[in-house]
Amino acid sequence: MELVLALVIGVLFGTGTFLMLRRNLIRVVLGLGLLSHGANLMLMAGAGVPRGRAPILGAGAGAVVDPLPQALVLTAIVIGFGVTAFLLVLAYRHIATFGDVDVLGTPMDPAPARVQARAAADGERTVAGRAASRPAGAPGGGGDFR
Amino acid sequence: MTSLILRTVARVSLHLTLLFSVFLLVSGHNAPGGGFIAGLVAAAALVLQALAFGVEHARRMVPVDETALAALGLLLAAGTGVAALVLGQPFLTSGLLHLDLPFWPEVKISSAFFFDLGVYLVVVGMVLQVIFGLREA
Amino acid sequence: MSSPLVFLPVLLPLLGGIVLWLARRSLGVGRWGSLALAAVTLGVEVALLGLVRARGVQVMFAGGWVPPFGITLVVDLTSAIMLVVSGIVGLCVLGHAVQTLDPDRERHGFYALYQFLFMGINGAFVTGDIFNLFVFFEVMLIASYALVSLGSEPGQLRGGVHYLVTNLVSSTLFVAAVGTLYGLAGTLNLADLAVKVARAPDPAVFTIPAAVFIVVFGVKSALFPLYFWLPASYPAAPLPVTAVFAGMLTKVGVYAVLRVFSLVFTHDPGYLHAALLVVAGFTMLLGVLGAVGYDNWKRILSVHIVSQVGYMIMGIGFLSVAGLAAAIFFIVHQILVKTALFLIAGLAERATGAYDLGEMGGLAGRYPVMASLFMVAGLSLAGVPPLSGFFGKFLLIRAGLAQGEVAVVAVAIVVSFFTLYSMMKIWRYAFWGEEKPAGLRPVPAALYLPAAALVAFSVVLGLGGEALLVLSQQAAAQLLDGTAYVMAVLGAR
Amino acid sequence: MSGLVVYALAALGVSAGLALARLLLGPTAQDRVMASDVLVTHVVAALAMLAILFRDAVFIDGVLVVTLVGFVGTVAYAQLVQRG
Repeated sequence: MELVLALVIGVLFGTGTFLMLRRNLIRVVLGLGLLSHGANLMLMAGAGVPRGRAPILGAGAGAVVDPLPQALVLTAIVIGFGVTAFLLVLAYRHIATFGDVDVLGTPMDPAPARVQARAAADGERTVAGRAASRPAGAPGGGGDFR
Repeated sequence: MTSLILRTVARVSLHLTLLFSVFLLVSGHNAPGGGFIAGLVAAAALVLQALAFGVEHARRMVPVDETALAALGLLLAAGTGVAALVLGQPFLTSGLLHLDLPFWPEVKISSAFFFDLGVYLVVVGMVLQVIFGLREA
Repeated sequence: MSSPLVFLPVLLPLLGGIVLWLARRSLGVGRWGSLALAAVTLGVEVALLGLVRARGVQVMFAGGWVPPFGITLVVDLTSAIMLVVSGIVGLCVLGHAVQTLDPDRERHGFYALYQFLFMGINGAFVTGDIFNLFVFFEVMLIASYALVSLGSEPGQLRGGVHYLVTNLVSSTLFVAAVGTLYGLAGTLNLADLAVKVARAPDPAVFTIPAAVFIVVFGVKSALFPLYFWLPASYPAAPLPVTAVFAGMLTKVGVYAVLRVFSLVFTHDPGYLHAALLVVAGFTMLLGVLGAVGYDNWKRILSVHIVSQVGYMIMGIGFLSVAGLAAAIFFIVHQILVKTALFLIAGLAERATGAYDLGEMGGLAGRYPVMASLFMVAGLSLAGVPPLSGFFGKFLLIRAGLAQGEVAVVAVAIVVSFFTLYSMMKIWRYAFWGEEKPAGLRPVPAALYLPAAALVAFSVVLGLGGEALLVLSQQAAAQLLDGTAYVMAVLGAR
Repeated sequence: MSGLVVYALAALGVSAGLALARLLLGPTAQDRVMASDVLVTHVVAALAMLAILFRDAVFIDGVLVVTLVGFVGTVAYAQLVQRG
């Protein structure tokens, strides 16, 4: 069981890191989500694989699992949820302002056209299915997220 | 662009979902549930309305501004802690209130309930603000 | 010693922030209300410092739960000093903000977010367990994300995204490290951890989470090689926001290093603290070299933050009373002076309309007060006697030499000269030479007040540094010994 | 009784794997939305099975929450696909 957990954590961190290295902001957000799932799972696993009853009052006798990691994970999830929501709003504003989802543009300085074109293509692939239902050559992948 | 099926389901499920969210809120004291998940369920009910009938319709269902809702919730949750401080206990000490209402003898209300209620309002307010904001503009 | 006062530095900004948020449409309430709130918070923090000095470490157990269960808040001397400094910075920057911010930002909840930011900062200073450190970090960071992107100008958005993503990754690692730590020790209460780590049969395993914590706090406090997000995001925000970030945010990360690596993870100084020293050396050097290339006032100062953080980490890396005391002294000096320098940049911007050094010049003639304020603050930053920066650096270097850490001390001395060079660069371009641009605007006298107050503090710290030195030595002794802290928290059992 | 539940859970696992394959392979967005909806249904079914296995009614609360929230998610995805 520990091995399975370790593998799952590893896969989550690996995929999350891979996604985070993309230029597409939406992918970065998804990658962050995976990373935080991995970290939460690690908090659970760090406290030992649960063996016992759920820590609920009045649900019978027997050994209960340590409820503290669960409370901590719950807190971490809530915080991650709030931050992800904020990040999505920021990504949305980003798209509304720059018309792309490229995170590489340096501050005060719009990204060069080549980078923007690549980010647009990246965005198109993210919603591959939707692109198929649209007329071919529709402009701007970033606009898809409006 | 919304189908008749969706609108009908949304109309039927609204009250059911809201009721379930209240159930989760009050059962959260010593069973699974609580302010956060109840708030999410309530927000999901309202988001479904927004999906089926548009954001404006859903926004009219919430009588106050969403951010004010969240702020009031935060105030309530913090106020629960401060109440303990005022009563000379450490911050966030929970208390139990015994009430004898007509037709409902021996009601026990824990101060944790008000904390949960605050969390509920915060979650509903924040989720609605984010989702309405994203869908509207 | 249990005291309800312990929680007020967190509670006041929280409650006040909510009220300010509800009343955010009213500019009058926002400005005066937040100023009054900041003043009251500062008063409470000063009272707390007095209480800690008189009666020892103060604790509060939320909900009456005795540690290691429940949430514990602890204020020892170090926390109290940091709280007072955060109160001073909060009030002074706010004094600048109410006079310069555009009403649009004010109406979008700037004052409420500002209070939430300080709730997180103060919470990080008073928390007694490592998970709540994470929670308060997040409160602080969420408020700061909102402050960075408030107004949504293009540059702000790009910077905001960098800032947000980098810090989120470090928060994720924080959770992972906390998980490992909980698995190893079975507790997250700092006092309890200190006992458990010290008594562990095989303390070497704790080096793993400790190393991850170096990375986590390294991102938060912009250490080498994890500082890249800082120059991208800080200068993009409006000036009062940059000033308070520069003053406080990275220092909260430094405080976390200070707390965790002097109270809990003292089992393996040959590895962990040596690593801190190496990181500190590179941080000092690369930070100051990065600043050489810029000619924008805000950017130079922002990159300098990195370099100065290196000094503080160096003091912590020595892991001696002298080193820690010097680090605490230096943190206090740095917060005040760095914030003051940013506020002076704001004054110059009010006069010239720019932050680019190429677009201004000859300010010394027209604005003698501004020039002298900058002179004092800049020299203090560079470490020229008899100002506070000199004593901070002197103490650090002396502590380092006492332990024979010659290499890192040499780096610190070299970096000092580069810092002086940067300050002289600003001085030469902005204050000397021909007066430009043509239409210099008057700077209202009231705008000088916050910056002048901070500079005055720096001068007082330099001339009468004895009091703070004694205080920080007591604080450092308390940190390194840990008995008072542990007794105050766990003694109630 | 519990043996039956275990078999049912195993069947759910296989079928969830197939739905996951559909989610990954696509090829159209409609397929992916359907697959994610099917996965939500699997979670619901698995929770119900666990409720039987552990003889614990608290899992039923989970069933209700996942049903209600998962439905909203599917509708939102569907609308996103439809709007194009």
